[in-house]
Amino acid sequence: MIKILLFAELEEKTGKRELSVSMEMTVEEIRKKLLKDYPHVTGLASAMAAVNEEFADESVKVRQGDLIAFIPPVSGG
Amino acid sequence: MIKILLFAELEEKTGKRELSVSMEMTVEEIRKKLLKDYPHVTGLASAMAAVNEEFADESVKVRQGDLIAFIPPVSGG
Amino acid sequence: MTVKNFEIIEKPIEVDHIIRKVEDRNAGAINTFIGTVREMTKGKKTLYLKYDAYIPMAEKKLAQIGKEINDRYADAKVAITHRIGALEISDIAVVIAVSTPHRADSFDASRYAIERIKEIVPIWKKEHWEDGEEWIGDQLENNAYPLGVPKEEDVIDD
Amino acid sequence: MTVKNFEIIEKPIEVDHIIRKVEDRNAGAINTFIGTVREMTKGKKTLYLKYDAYIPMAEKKLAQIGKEINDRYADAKVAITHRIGALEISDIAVVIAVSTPHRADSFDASRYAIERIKEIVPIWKKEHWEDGEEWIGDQLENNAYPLGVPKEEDVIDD
Repeated sequence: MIKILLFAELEEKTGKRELSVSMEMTVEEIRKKLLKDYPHVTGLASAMAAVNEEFADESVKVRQGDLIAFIPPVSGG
Repeated sequence: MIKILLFAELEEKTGKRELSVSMEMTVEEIRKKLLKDYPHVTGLASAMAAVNEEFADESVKVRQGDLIAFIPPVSGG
Repeated sequence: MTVKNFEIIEKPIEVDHIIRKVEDRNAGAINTFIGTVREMTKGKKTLYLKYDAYIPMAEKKLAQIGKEINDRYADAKVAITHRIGALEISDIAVVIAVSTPHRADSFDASRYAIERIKEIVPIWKKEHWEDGEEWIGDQLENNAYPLGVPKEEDVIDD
Repeated sequence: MTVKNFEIIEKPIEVDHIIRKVEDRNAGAINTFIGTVREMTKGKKTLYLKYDAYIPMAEKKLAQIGKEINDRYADAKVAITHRIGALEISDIAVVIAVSTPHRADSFDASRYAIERIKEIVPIWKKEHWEDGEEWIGDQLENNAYPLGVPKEEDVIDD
Protein backbone atom coordinates (compact mmCIF):
# COMPACT_ATOMS: atom_id res chain seq x y z
CA MET A 1 0.00 0.00 0.00
CA ILE A 2 1.06 3.55 -0.74
CA LYS A 3 -0.09 6.28 1.60
CA ILE A 4 -0.96 9.70 0.12
CA LEU A 5 -1.00 12.87 2.25
CA LEU A 6 -2.79 16.07 1.31
CA PHE A 7 -2.35 19.41 3.04
CA ALA A 8 -3.83 22.87 3.34
CA GLU A 9 -6.30 23.67 0.55
CA LEU A 10 -5.78 20.22 -0.98
CA GLU A 11 -6.93 18.64 2.26
CA GLU A 12 -9.75 21.11 2.65
CA LYS A 13 -11.12 20.73 -0.89
CA THR A 14 -10.87 16.94 -1.02
CA GLY A 15 -12.01 16.56 2.55
CA LYS A 16 -9.13 14.08 3.08
CA ARG A 17 -5.78 14.38 4.79
CA GLU A 18 -4.91 10.80 3.99
CA LEU A 19 -5.65 8.50 1.07
CA SER A 20 -4.08 5.35 -0.27
CA VAL A 21 -3.51 3.49 -3.48
CA SER A 22 -2.58 -0.15 -3.72
CA MET A 23 -0.60 -0.14 -6.99
CA GLU A 24 2.92 1.13 -7.50
CA MET A 25 2.86 4.18 -9.78
CA THR A 26 4.99 7.20 -10.64
CA VAL A 27 4.36 10.53 -8.98
CA GLU A 28 2.87 11.73 -12.23
CA GLU A 29 0.45 8.82 -12.39
CA ILE A 30 -0.69 9.32 -8.80
CA ARG A 31 -1.21 13.03 -9.46
CA LYS A 32 -3.31 12.22 -12.55
CA LYS A 33 -5.38 9.71 -10.65
CA LEU A 34 -6.10 12.26 -7.91
CA LEU A 35 -7.02 14.90 -10.47
CA LYS A 36 -9.44 12.45 -12.04
CA ASP A 37 -11.03 11.65 -8.65
CA TYR A 38 -11.09 15.32 -7.53
CA PRO A 39 -11.32 17.37 -10.73
CA HIS A 40 -12.38 20.50 -8.81
CA VAL A 41 -9.16 20.47 -6.74
CA THR A 42 -7.07 22.26 -9.36
CA GLY A 43 -4.29 22.88 -6.85
CA LEU A 44 -3.36 19.21 -7.19
CA ALA A 45 -1.92 19.97 -10.62
CA SER A 46 0.57 22.55 -9.38
CA ALA A 47 1.43 21.14 -5.96
CA MET A 48 4.95 19.88 -5.40
CA ALA A 49 5.29 16.22 -4.52
CA ALA A 50 7.41 14.65 -1.80
CA VAL A 51 8.15 10.95 -1.50
CA ASN A 52 9.22 9.77 1.94
CA GLU A 53 9.63 13.39 3.07
CA GLU A 54 11.89 14.50 0.21
CA PHE A 55 10.78 16.53 -2.80
CA ALA A 56 10.44 14.22 -5.80
CA ASP A 57 10.21 14.58 -9.57
CA GLU A 58 7.24 13.43 -11.60
CA SER A 59 9.12 10.40 -12.87
CA VAL A 60 9.87 8.94 -9.44
CA LYS A 61 8.31 5.51 -8.93
CA VAL A 62 6.43 5.25 -5.66
CA ARG A 63 6.88 1.80 -4.10
CA GLN A 64 4.88 -0.26 -1.61
CA GLY A 65 5.26 1.22 1.84
CA ASP A 66 6.25 4.63 0.49
CA LEU A 67 4.57 7.82 1.55
CA ILE A 68 3.73 10.46 -1.03
CA ALA A 69 2.66 13.96 -0.04
CA PHE A 70 1.26 16.73 -2.22
CA ILE A 71 2.54 20.07 -1.07
CA PRO A 72 0.76 23.21 -2.18
CA PRO A 73 2.74 26.49 -2.16
CA VAL A 74 4.12 26.89 1.35
CA SER A 75 3.55 29.94 3.53
CA GLY A 76 5.42 29.46 6.76
CA GLY A 77 7.34 32.17 8.52
CA MET B 1 33.66 77.14 34.95
CA ILE B 2 33.81 74.66 32.09
CA LYS B 3 33.83 70.97 32.91
CA ILE B 4 35.97 68.64 30.78
CA LEU B 5 35.30 64.90 30.60
CA LEU B 6 37.83 62.31 29.46
CA PHE B 7 37.05 58.68 28.67
CA ALA B 8 38.67 55.31 28.02
CA GLU B 9 42.39 55.59 27.27
CA LEU B 10 42.26 59.36 27.67
CA GLU B 11 41.01 58.92 31.22
CA GLU B 12 43.46 56.14 31.88
CA LYS B 13 46.51 57.96 30.57
CA THR B 14 45.76 61.31 32.21
CA GLY B 15 44.51 59.67 35.38
CA LYS B 16 41.48 62.01 35.27
CA ARG B 17 37.89 61.50 34.27
CA GLU B 18 37.03 65.11 35.02
CA LEU B 19 38.94 68.39 34.71
CA SER B 20 37.93 71.98 34.47
CA VAL B 21 39.03 75.28 32.98
CA SER B 22 37.83 78.66 34.07
CA MET B 23 38.15 80.62 30.83
CA GLU B 24 35.87 80.42 27.82
CA MET B 25 37.75 78.90 24.88
CA THR B 26 37.09 77.13 21.60
CA VAL B 27 37.17 73.35 21.38
CA GLU B 28 40.49 73.68 19.54
CA GLU B 29 41.99 75.82 22.31
CA ILE B 30 40.89 73.42 25.03
CA ARG B 31 42.31 70.51 23.07
CA LYS B 32 45.66 72.34 22.69
CA LYS B 33 45.77 73.17 26.38
CA LEU B 34 45.18 69.53 27.31
CA LEU B 35 47.86 68.36 24.89
CA LYS B 36 50.29 70.81 26.49
CA ASP B 37 49.41 69.55 30.00
CA TYR B 38 49.45 65.86 28.93
CA PRO B 39 51.84 65.62 25.96
CA HIS B 40 52.09 61.82 26.25
CA VAL B 41 48.32 61.40 25.77
CA THR B 42 48.49 61.52 21.98
CA GLY B 43 44.92 60.25 21.69
CA LEU B 44 43.74 63.72 22.75
CA ALA B 45 44.73 65.00 19.32
CA SER B 46 42.48 62.64 17.40
CA ALA B 47 39.55 62.30 19.81
CA MET B 48 36.23 63.72 18.76
CA ALA B 49 34.80 66.48 20.91
CA ALA B 50 31.27 66.84 22.24
CA VAL B 51 29.88 69.98 23.82
CA ASN B 52 26.84 69.47 26.02
CA GLU B 53 26.47 65.91 24.74
CA GLU B 54 26.52 66.76 21.03
CA PHE B 55 29.50 66.33 18.69
CA ALA B 56 31.12 69.73 18.10
CA ASP B 57 33.57 71.23 15.60
CA GLU B 58 36.91 72.68 16.58
CA SER B 59 35.65 76.23 16.17
CA VAL B 60 32.80 75.92 18.67
CA LYS B 61 33.16 78.31 21.58
CA VAL B 62 32.70 76.60 24.95
CA ARG B 63 30.84 78.85 27.40
CA GLN B 64 30.65 79.03 31.18
CA GLY B 65 28.59 76.14 32.48
CA ASP B 66 29.16 74.07 29.34
CA LEU B 67 30.41 70.52 29.43
CA ILE B 68 33.03 69.39 26.94
CA ALA B 69 33.91 65.74 26.46
CA PHE B 70 36.77 64.21 24.48
CA ILE B 71 35.65 61.01 22.85
CA PRO B 72 38.27 58.56 21.60
CA PRO B 73 37.25 56.11 18.85
CA VAL B 74 34.19 54.27 20.12
CA SER B 75 33.90 50.51 20.37
CA GLY B 76 30.43 49.66 21.61
CA GLY B 77 28.33 46.81 20.28
CA MET C 1 17.04 15.98 27.71
CA THR C 2 17.85 16.16 24.02
CA VAL C 3 17.92 19.64 22.57
CA LYS C 4 16.15 19.81 19.22
CA ASN C 5 17.44 22.73 17.20
CA PHE C 6 14.79 22.40 14.48
CA GLU C 7 11.30 22.02 15.74
CA ILE C 8 7.62 22.37 14.94
CA ILE C 9 5.61 22.93 18.10
CA GLU C 10 2.00 23.69 19.01
CA LYS C 11 2.67 25.81 22.09
CA PRO C 12 3.87 29.41 22.34
CA ILE C 13 7.56 29.80 21.43
CA GLU C 14 9.88 31.10 24.12
CA VAL C 15 12.46 33.27 22.39
CA ASP C 16 15.04 32.97 25.17
CA HIS C 17 14.91 29.23 24.90
CA ILE C 18 15.79 29.33 21.18
CA ILE C 19 18.58 31.86 21.75
CA ARG C 20 20.12 29.64 24.42
CA LYS C 21 20.48 26.84 21.87
CA VAL C 22 22.94 28.87 19.77
CA GLU C 23 25.07 30.36 22.53
CA ASP C 24 28.76 29.76 22.01
CA ARG C 25 32.00 31.03 23.51
CA ASN C 26 33.16 32.03 20.07
CA ALA C 27 30.00 33.78 19.02
CA GLY C 28 30.25 37.54 18.92
CA ALA C 29 26.80 37.98 17.42
CA ILE C 30 23.40 36.36 17.64
CA ASN C 31 20.77 37.41 15.17
CA THR C 32 17.19 36.51 15.94
CA PHE C 33 14.34 36.77 13.50
CA ILE C 34 10.86 36.59 14.98
CA GLY C 35 7.89 36.30 12.66
CA THR C 36 4.71 37.60 14.27
CA VAL C 37 1.07 37.70 13.24
CA ARG C 38 0.34 41.13 11.78
CA GLU C 39 -3.15 42.56 11.95
CA MET C 40 -3.32 44.56 8.71
CA THR C 41 -2.12 43.29 5.34
CA LYS C 42 -2.89 45.41 2.28
CA GLY C 43 -5.80 47.06 4.05
CA LYS C 44 -7.35 43.76 5.11
CA LYS C 45 -7.80 43.01 8.79
CA THR C 46 -6.68 39.56 9.95
CA LEU C 47 -8.63 38.15 12.91
CA TYR C 48 -6.41 35.13 13.50
CA LEU C 49 -4.31 32.62 11.61
CA LYS C 50 -4.09 28.89 11.48
CA TYR C 51 -0.84 27.19 10.64
CA ASP C 52 -0.59 23.58 9.56
CA ALA C 53 2.51 21.57 8.74
CA TYR C 54 3.69 18.26 7.41
CA ILE C 55 5.57 17.96 10.67
CA PRO C 56 8.27 15.32 10.09
CA MET C 57 9.20 16.72 6.68
CA ALA C 58 9.06 20.30 7.95
CA GLU C 59 11.52 19.49 10.74
CA LYS C 60 13.80 17.76 8.22
CA LYS C 61 13.69 20.78 5.94
CA LEU C 62 14.43 23.16 8.82
CA ALA C 63 17.44 21.00 9.67
CA GLN C 64 18.49 21.11 6.01
CA ILE C 65 18.40 24.92 6.14
CA GLY C 66 20.62 24.73 9.21
CA LYS C 67 23.04 22.55 7.30
CA GLU C 68 23.02 24.90 4.32
CA ILE C 69 23.91 27.75 6.69
CA ASN C 70 26.74 25.73 8.21
CA ASP C 71 28.10 25.14 4.72
CA ARG C 72 27.99 28.86 3.91
CA TYR C 73 28.92 30.57 7.18
CA ALA C 74 31.88 29.38 9.22
CA ASP C 75 31.19 28.43 12.83
CA ALA C 76 27.49 29.31 12.69
CA LYS C 77 25.04 27.74 15.12
CA VAL C 78 21.39 27.69 14.08
CA ALA C 79 18.09 26.96 15.80
CA ILE C 80 14.63 27.36 14.27
CA THR C 81 11.25 26.73 15.86
CA HIS C 82 7.94 27.20 14.05
CA ARG C 83 4.63 27.14 15.81
CA ILE C 84 1.48 25.65 14.29
CA GLY C 85 -2.18 25.74 15.28
CA ALA C 86 -4.31 28.84 15.88
CA LEU C 87 -2.38 32.09 16.39
CA GLU C 88 -3.70 35.47 17.48
CA ILE C 89 -2.47 38.90 16.39
CA SER C 90 1.09 39.55 17.71
CA ASP C 91 1.67 35.86 18.46
CA ILE C 92 5.05 34.51 17.41
CA ALA C 93 4.90 32.09 14.48
CA VAL C 94 8.59 31.47 13.96
CA VAL C 95 11.87 32.16 15.73
CA ILE C 96 15.22 31.83 13.97
CA ALA C 97 18.41 32.26 15.98
CA VAL C 98 21.87 32.24 14.41
CA SER C 99 25.13 32.81 16.24
CA THR C 100 28.36 33.52 14.38
CA PRO C 101 31.78 34.88 15.36
CA HIS C 102 31.18 38.13 13.40
CA ARG C 103 28.05 40.17 13.04
CA ALA C 104 27.64 40.37 9.26
CA ASP C 105 27.29 36.60 8.97
CA SER C 106 24.61 36.46 11.66
CA PHE C 107 22.42 38.89 9.71
CA ASP C 108 23.00 37.18 6.38
CA ALA C 109 22.43 33.68 7.72
CA SER C 110 19.25 34.65 9.57
CA ARG C 111 17.90 36.31 6.44
CA TYR C 112 18.84 33.27 4.41
CA ALA C 113 16.93 31.04 6.83
CA ILE C 114 13.63 32.94 6.63
CA GLU C 115 13.77 33.10 2.83
CA ARG C 116 14.45 29.37 2.63
CA ILE C 117 11.60 28.63 5.05
CA LYS C 118 9.27 30.35 2.62
CA GLU C 119 10.63 28.21 -0.22
CA ILE C 120 11.04 24.67 1.01
CA VAL C 121 9.43 24.03 4.39
CA PRO C 122 5.98 22.41 4.22
CA ILE C 123 4.09 24.78 6.50
CA TRP C 124 0.89 26.54 5.50
CA LYS C 125 -0.94 29.49 6.85
CA LYS C 126 -4.67 30.11 6.62
CA GLU C 127 -5.73 33.69 7.16
CA HIS C 128 -9.08 34.37 8.76
CA TRP C 129 -10.56 37.80 7.99
CA GLU C 130 -13.89 39.33 8.90
CA ASP C 131 -15.26 38.43 5.47
CA GLY C 132 -13.66 35.08 4.79
CA GLU C 133 -10.66 32.85 5.02
CA GLU C 134 -7.99 31.56 2.66
CA TRP C 135 -4.92 29.38 2.56
CA ILE C 136 -2.04 31.67 1.68
CA GLY C 137 0.34 30.39 -0.95
CA ASP C 138 3.72 31.15 -2.43
CA GLN C 139 4.98 34.27 -0.78
CA LEU C 140 8.14 34.28 -2.88
CA GLU C 141 6.75 33.95 -6.40
CA ASN C 142 9.61 31.69 -7.36
CA ASN C 143 8.20 28.22 -7.03
CA ALA C 144 7.33 26.14 -10.05
CA TYR C 145 3.73 26.45 -11.18
CA PRO C 146 3.48 24.08 -14.14
CA LEU C 147 -0.22 24.72 -14.47
CA GLY C 148 -0.89 28.27 -13.52
CA VAL C 149 0.37 31.12 -11.40
CA PRO C 150 -0.89 32.17 -7.99
CA LYS C 151 -3.59 34.79 -7.92
CA GLU C 152 -2.39 38.28 -7.11
CA GLU C 153 -4.12 38.40 -3.75
CA ASP C 154 -2.28 35.28 -2.71
CA VAL C 155 1.08 36.94 -2.97
CA ILE C 156 1.83 38.49 0.38
CA ASP C 157 5.24 39.95 0.97
CA ASP C 158 5.56 39.50 4.70
CA MET D 1 6.71 52.79 35.11
CA THR D 2 8.20 54.60 32.15
CA VAL D 3 9.61 52.38 29.44
CA LYS D 4 12.98 53.60 28.23
CA ASN D 5 13.64 52.33 24.73
CA PHE D 6 17.27 53.48 24.67
CA GLU D 7 19.23 52.58 27.70
CA ILE D 8 22.70 52.03 29.13
CA ILE D 9 22.57 49.63 32.08
CA GLU D 10 25.04 47.92 34.38
CA LYS D 11 23.08 44.71 34.94
CA PRO D 12 22.61 41.72 32.61
CA ILE D 13 20.27 42.48 29.72
CA GLU D 14 17.08 40.46 29.47
CA VAL D 15 16.42 39.90 25.77
CA ASP D 16 12.70 39.24 26.22
CA HIS D 17 12.31 42.55 27.97
CA ILE D 18 13.79 44.44 25.00
CA ILE D 19 11.67 42.49 22.50
CA ARG D 20 8.52 43.34 24.44
CA LYS D 21 9.23 47.04 23.95
CA VAL D 22 8.84 46.77 20.16
CA GLU D 23 5.80 44.51 19.98
CA ASP D 24 3.07 45.91 17.80
CA ARG D 25 -0.19 44.67 16.27
CA ASN D 26 1.08 45.72 12.88
CA ALA D 27 4.51 44.18 13.18
CA GLY D 28 5.01 41.08 11.10
CA ALA D 29 8.70 40.84 11.93
CA ILE D 30 10.99 41.54 14.84
CA ASN D 31 14.72 41.39 14.24
CA THR D 32 16.95 41.16 17.24
CA PHE D 33 20.69 41.65 17.18
CA ILE D 34 22.56 40.47 20.24
CA GLY D 35 26.21 41.33 20.61
CA THR D 36 28.05 38.88 22.87
CA VAL D 37 31.57 38.67 24.26
CA ARG D 38 33.60 36.36 22.04
CA GLU D 39 36.51 34.42 23.47
CA MET D 40 38.86 34.29 20.47
CA THR D 41 39.65 37.25 18.23
CA LYS D 42 42.39 36.82 15.66
CA GLY D 43 43.98 34.04 17.66
CA LYS D 44 44.01 36.04 20.87
CA LYS D 45 42.10 34.80 23.90
CA THR D 46 39.96 37.34 25.70
CA LEU D 47 39.54 36.75 29.45
CA TYR D 48 36.92 39.41 30.03
CA LEU D 49 35.90 42.87 28.84
CA LYS D 50 35.18 46.14 30.49
CA TYR D 51 32.76 48.58 28.89
CA ASP D 52 32.58 52.22 29.83
CA ALA D 53 30.24 54.87 28.47
CA TYR D 54 29.50 58.56 28.55
CA ILE D 55 26.06 57.54 29.73
CA PRO D 56 23.79 60.54 29.10
CA MET D 57 25.28 61.20 25.66
CA ALA D 58 25.25 57.49 24.80
CA GLU D 59 21.54 57.24 25.59
CA LYS D 60 20.89 60.36 23.49
CA LYS D 61 22.82 58.89 20.57
CA LEU D 62 20.97 55.57 20.83
CA ALA D 63 17.71 57.51 20.71
CA GLN D 64 19.02 59.41 17.69
CA ILE D 65 19.67 56.09 15.93
CA GLY D 66 16.08 55.12 16.72
CA LYS D 67 14.89 58.35 15.16
CA GLU D 68 17.04 57.81 12.08
CA ILE D 69 15.46 54.37 11.69
CA ASN D 70 11.97 55.84 12.04
CA ASP D 71 12.82 58.30 9.27
CA ARG D 72 14.03 55.53 6.98
CA TYR D 73 11.69 52.60 7.71
CA ALA D 74 7.94 53.12 7.90
CA ASP D 75 6.23 52.03 11.12
CA ALA D 76 9.40 50.70 12.73
CA LYS D 77 9.66 50.41 16.49
CA VAL D 78 13.16 50.33 17.95
CA ALA D 79 14.67 49.52 21.34
CA ILE D 80 18.38 49.34 22.16
CA THR D 81 20.03 48.50 25.46
CA HIS D 82 23.79 48.42 25.98
CA ARG D 83 25.39 47.03 29.09
CA ILE D 84 28.54 48.49 30.67
CA GLY D 85 30.91 47.29 33.39
CA ALA D 86 32.76 43.98 33.48
CA LEU D 87 31.49 41.29 31.08
CA GLU D 88 32.50 37.65 30.87
CA ILE D 89 32.76 35.47 27.76
CA SER D 90 29.27 34.89 26.24
CA ASP D 91 27.74 37.76 28.20
CA ILE D 92 25.42 40.02 26.25
CA ALA D 93 26.81 43.50 25.61
CA VAL D 94 24.07 44.94 23.44
CA VAL D 95 20.55 44.05 22.34
CA ILE D 96 18.85 45.77 19.43
CA ALA D 97 15.22 44.97 18.67
CA VAL D 98 13.37 46.37 15.66
CA SER D 99 9.83 45.54 14.67
CA THR D 100 8.45 46.42 11.25
CA PRO D 101 5.42 45.38 9.22
CA HIS D 102 7.59 43.48 6.70
CA ARG D 103 10.66 41.37 7.27
CA ALA D 104 13.20 43.01 4.96
CA ASP D 105 12.98 46.30 6.84
CA SER D 106 13.52 44.62 10.21
CA PHE D 107 16.82 43.14 9.02
CA ASP D 108 18.00 46.34 7.36
CA ALA D 109 17.08 48.57 10.29
CA SER D 110 18.69 46.28 12.85
CA ARG D 111 21.88 46.16 10.80
CA TYR D 112 21.79 49.93 10.44
CA ALA D 113 21.51 50.29 14.21
CA ILE D 114 24.57 48.20 15.05
CA GLU D 115 26.71 49.96 12.43
CA ARG D 116 25.63 53.36 13.75
CA ILE D 117 26.37 52.31 17.33
CA LYS D 118 29.93 51.63 16.27
CA GLU D 119 30.12 55.10 14.70
CA ILE D 120 28.46 57.56 17.00
CA VAL D 121 27.67 56.15 20.44
CA PRO D 122 30.25 57.00 23.13
CA ILE D 123 30.83 53.53 24.53
CA TRP D 124 34.28 51.97 24.87
CA LYS D 125 35.45 48.45 25.36
CA LYS D 126 38.66 47.41 27.05
CA GLU D 127 39.80 43.89 26.25
CA HIS D 128 41.68 41.94 28.89
CA TRP D 129 43.90 39.15 27.56
CA GLU D 130 46.28 36.83 29.35
CA ASP D 131 49.20 39.02 28.35
CA GLY D 132 47.74 42.49 28.63
CA GLU D 133 44.83 44.81 28.14
CA GLU D 134 43.86 47.54 25.71
CA TRP D 135 41.09 49.99 24.95
CA ILE D 136 39.72 48.96 21.57
CA GLY D 137 39.08 51.77 19.14
CA ASP D 138 37.44 52.45 15.82
CA GLN D 139 36.00 49.19 14.63
CA LEU D 140 34.71 50.77 11.46
CA GLU D 141 37.81 52.55 10.12
CA ASN D 142 35.76 55.48 9.00
CA ASN D 143 36.06 57.97 11.81
CA ALA D 144 38.15 61.07 11.43
CA TYR D 145 41.73 60.71 12.57
CA PRO D 146 43.32 64.09 11.93
CA LEU D 147 46.55 63.06 13.59
CA GLY D 148 47.09 59.43 12.88
CA VAL D 149 45.31 56.21 12.06
CA PRO D 150 44.43 53.39 14.41
CA LYS D 151 46.97 50.63 14.68
CA GLU D 152 46.12 47.48 12.78
CA GLU D 153 45.58 45.39 15.87
CA ASP D 154 42.99 47.90 17.07
CA VAL D 155 40.73 47.24 14.15
CA ILE D 156 38.44 44.43 15.12
CA ASP D 157 35.60 43.57 12.80
CA ASP D 158 33.12 42.14 15.27
